Amino acid sequence: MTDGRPKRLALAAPAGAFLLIFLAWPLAGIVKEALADGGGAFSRVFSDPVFWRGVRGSAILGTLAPAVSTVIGLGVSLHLARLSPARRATLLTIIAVPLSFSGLVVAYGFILVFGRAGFVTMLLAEIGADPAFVGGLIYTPAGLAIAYCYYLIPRAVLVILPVVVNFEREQLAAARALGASPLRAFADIALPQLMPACLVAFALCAAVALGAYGTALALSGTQIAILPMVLYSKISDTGSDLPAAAVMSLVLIALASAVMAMAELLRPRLRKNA
Amino acid sequence: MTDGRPKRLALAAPAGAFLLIFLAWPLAGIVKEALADGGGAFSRVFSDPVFWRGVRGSAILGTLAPAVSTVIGLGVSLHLARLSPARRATLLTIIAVPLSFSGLVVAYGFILVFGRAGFVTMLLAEIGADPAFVGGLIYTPAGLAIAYCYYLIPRAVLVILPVVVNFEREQLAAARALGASPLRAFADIALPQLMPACLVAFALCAAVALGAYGTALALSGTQIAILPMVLYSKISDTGSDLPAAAVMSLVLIALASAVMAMAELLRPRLRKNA
Amino acid sequence: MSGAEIRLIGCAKTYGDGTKALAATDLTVDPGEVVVILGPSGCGKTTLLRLLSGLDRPDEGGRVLFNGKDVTAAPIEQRGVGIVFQSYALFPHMSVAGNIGYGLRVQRWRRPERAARVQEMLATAQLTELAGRRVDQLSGGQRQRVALARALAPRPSIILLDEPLTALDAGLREGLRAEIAAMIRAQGATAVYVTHDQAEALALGDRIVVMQKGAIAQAGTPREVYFRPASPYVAHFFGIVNELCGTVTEGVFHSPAGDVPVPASINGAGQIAFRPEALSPDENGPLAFTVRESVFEGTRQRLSLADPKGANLVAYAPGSAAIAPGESLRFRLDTSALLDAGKKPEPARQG
Amino acid sequence: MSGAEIRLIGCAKTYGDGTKALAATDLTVDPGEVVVILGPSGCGKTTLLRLLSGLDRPDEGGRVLFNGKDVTAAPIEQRGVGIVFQSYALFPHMSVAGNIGYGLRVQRWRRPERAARVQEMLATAQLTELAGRRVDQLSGGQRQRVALARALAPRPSIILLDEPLTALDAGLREGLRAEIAAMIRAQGATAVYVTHDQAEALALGDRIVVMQKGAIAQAGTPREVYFRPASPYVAHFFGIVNELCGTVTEGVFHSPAGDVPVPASINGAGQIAFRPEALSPDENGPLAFTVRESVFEGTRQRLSLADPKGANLVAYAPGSAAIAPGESLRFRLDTSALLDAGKKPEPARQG
Repeated sequence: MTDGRPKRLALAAPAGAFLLIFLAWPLAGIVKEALADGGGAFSRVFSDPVFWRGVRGSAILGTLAPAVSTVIGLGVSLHLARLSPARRATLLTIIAVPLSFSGLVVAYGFILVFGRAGFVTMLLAEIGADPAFVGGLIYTPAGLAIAYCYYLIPRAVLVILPVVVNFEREQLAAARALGASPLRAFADIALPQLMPACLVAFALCAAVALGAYGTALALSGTQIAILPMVLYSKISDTGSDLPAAAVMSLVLIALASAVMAMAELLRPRLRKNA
Repeated sequence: MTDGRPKRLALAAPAGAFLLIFLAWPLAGIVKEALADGGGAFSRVFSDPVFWRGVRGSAILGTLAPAVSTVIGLGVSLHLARLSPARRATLLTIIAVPLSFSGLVVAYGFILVFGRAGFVTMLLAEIGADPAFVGGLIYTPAGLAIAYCYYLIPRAVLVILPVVVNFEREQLAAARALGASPLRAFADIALPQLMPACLVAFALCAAVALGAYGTALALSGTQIAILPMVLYSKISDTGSDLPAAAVMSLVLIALASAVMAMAELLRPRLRKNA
Repeated sequence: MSGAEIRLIGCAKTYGDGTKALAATDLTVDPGEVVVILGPSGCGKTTLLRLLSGLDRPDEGGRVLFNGKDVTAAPIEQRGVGIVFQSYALFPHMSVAGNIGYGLRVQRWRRPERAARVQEMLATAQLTELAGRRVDQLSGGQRQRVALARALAPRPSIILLDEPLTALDAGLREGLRAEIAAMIRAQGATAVYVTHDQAEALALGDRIVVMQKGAIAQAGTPREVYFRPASPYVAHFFGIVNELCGTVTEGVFHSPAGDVPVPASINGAGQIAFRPEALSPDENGPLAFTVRESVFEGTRQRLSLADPKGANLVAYAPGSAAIAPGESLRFRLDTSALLDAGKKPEPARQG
Repeated sequence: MSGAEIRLIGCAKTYGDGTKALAATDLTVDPGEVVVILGPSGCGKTTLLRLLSGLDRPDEGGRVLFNGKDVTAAPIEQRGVGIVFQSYALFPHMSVAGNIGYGLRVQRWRRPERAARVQEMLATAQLTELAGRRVDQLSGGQRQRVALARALAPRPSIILLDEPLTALDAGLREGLRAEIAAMIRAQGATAVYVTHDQAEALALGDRIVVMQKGAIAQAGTPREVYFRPASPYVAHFFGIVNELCGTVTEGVFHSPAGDVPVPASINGAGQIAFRPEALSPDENGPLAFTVRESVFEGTRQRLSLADPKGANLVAYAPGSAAIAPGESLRFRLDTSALLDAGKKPEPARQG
């Protein structure tokens, strides 16, 4: 159709304004604040042992949570792909439900079930597990990682499932006709084609796990040593070190951008193989 | 392929365990807690004016934020759909970036730019706007709604764009050949087919807006009157009323489930028309 | 309403990226005529249709006239043309009747006339029983009938069809082709029908416009373009062309396969060209070829032949008796059906 | 390796939801034979192929034998069959050569033999220059050649082809069909080729097995099933059938269109059936029909005819001279080509 340039610009304008107001300005604000005292904030942050404890906690969280979520997400996707489209849609809906609940409600539910006085903790205590240890698990980065799976597994499934569904199952039959066992056919033929989707899912989950703080905050206040918590205490403390907070914000942005860049680099391969 | 039942179950098991551990148990824990004092918690919550202020704030937030996000998301999608697939992918990536940043960083950036001493606030002050009023905006439910658009517009675009891209543009040419003006063709032919996607986007954004609390918390502590904040103060206060918190959790779950149910009811029509 | 005359005068089209899709083209379509624009993809046939419909504008200097009226600058909704797309382009949120009636509603027909016309079109397109159906419940053939009924409902004087059968199964195409032709002719509209399928063009067109690389290669009746192609390109487009090298002296063509008397008109030619059906097996025929392969097609068998010099030809024989590869067979040649495409192409007849 | 004999004995297939896809079926395919399984979708032809490949198991009691060895319970990877799918099923993360060599790698061929065999298959399939390409850079025809080369590389004694040409453009199919046939026959493998396209079946098969609703309707050579169909179903499947009502007395068929002498074998019949090509225009022919429509097809024109009682027939005439609707034409009938499908169906010849 013959479309005027004005019409195109009218549609592009909101996108541009959106990018400016919501992305460029706040980012610029953070960068300005981080440099406010001439770079001194950087050395303060990088010499702060609390910061490095946060980095360590975030590294555990940002590796363990996406790894577990991606592996379970792949298994769930392989299962869903075998079902009829109608049953698959139903199960997908059920899996998507967790995403719609407030993180606060979820954290609260977790405390009630897995916390120090939680139902599961008491149950395990009866078979000899120390409730102080079990109940304390959800307040460690590793325990938090498991809690995060609540949100991350559905995300992983949403990324991996379309690729599994579009995978041409006849390729497995073709490989077997050529003499490959079912396992070998899966390893030689299916896995290499599903790998990019799994890596994208891992990166997306890692970005979410690195940035999320609501659930952690609700579970443990600011006790838990992960980067967003360190940042939160920097912002919310009275008389806080705002340039240092800005520096930590930049570190978090850099981490998220790095894993997202990895995901975006892999996406084209994902599309090609899907 | 001839697949054994054991293999199917092996794949289904993680999904079942996942649903049980992460969804059923915490939910059951919340329900049990809400009913712990024989229903008294319900009457306490429903007669609490703080609760109703939270409901009012959440209603504003949960309507305004998804409405703005859906309208802008539709405009952005219409624009993106006209571009070549390569340029569309690039712009989509840029739009998806906000989703990967920690909400805490974003909130911090917003405070730096739109807060009481923010860059934009100062800018507007020079042309006569009261900085106390402008800077206070992001601490009201309506102001918070705009801040939420940061996360919600990309989500709306991700839902609406595929439908716009798949919309058969020749239908517009066909309508015009039959005598319809470009505007009439859009209103008669395109809009009814894009509507289900817009409603799904609205519902998804509403569910997120109702449940989100991290950004609100970082922006304003617990001052802002929305339901998750009321719940948060109930949980984090010492000597808090845990059954009342459980009741509020149930209210939040019910709200999120209601809008998600709406979205799921519309999804089949979305698929059909896509 | 009867058909309008269409004239394209000096219409060229260069796209924004510099692609020259259509060279300056003149074309006249008489009122009520069914003209088929035929060519491979990228030949400019769809561009030509888009210029007629108003979906595209010609480069400066080109003019489009409907019944003498200049519509070059008129937007599509003011041209009063019916358009049928390869993809159907039906409105999925409307019923079959809703689709057919949409144009009438837009053009503000009054309710009783509208209802009557919709009923009439439903009947013509044999869709009466499907009137209330959603269009996604229809088969491909039914969808295209709805699209045609929708385009014809407001009685346009011109109807443009862009490969309407290409998306359909081969088995369906033939029947629907006949139906489309009948509906268009009953309506009396001038029709421009774009396709890449020469069988469709031969069966359907009053006139065929063969296009090649953005220009008209030949325009003529189906029998003209088939039996008197203006160029080898046109000849090959409509089917297999056999070429036999030799010399013509005194009305006789001498070749390694044998000698054949030919019309004096082709005296001096170094080769003759003809279609497979000009060659028929005949024990006493003057030409002898070796069978390289025979493919049983049911109604006939297709023979791949070689002359003593190894040139390849194709001929058909009745299917009943199998002819084995390696056999030597004699043929007679219908010299009245010689193509003279190879040697002296007529200038392309445009308009 | 030369071809293996295939025997299916009492193989039925009922799917989990109770669908009876195949009735108990016996079929023998000789070593090196190319058998085409032909039928519309849902006739059980794909089920039959899946039983052969091991993708499905027959219901209890059915047996599948390869060279006399019972493979009913053997999984697909132990049957040593090559399979070619309609969707190609190429491995997109491997090159052309990688695809072709995969089976050899799995079957632990040594590196030098493997490389030599891959080169040989690349040459046979005319893919040598594309050896390093990714398969998504290939055209449909090239992809199917890769799939065939991949299936044939490990020298299977049986090759199964499931509608290998259906996903391709009509123009490509004919050439590729000939190539596939040549490669299979060069290999000497026993081939079972499933298709719904009767032209493919007629051109390709040593024998054609026509299926109908989960059972074999007829098995025979292409000419047997075409000229001596065992049932009206088979007759109609291979093309148009003209039916003319009348009475046969003393070797003459009397009909409203005229009287024709017929073989004594059909004495007493109430109608005769024949294919369009049995009827040819002839001024002195005994049968007269009115032309209802003529469609110019280039090589010929297709006539829709009506006899005085209004029955519809189809015949072909040369394309050169246009025959107008409404004309009355006389025809002669080749009575040696009468079909006797309508009256006394032979029992389906199975195996």
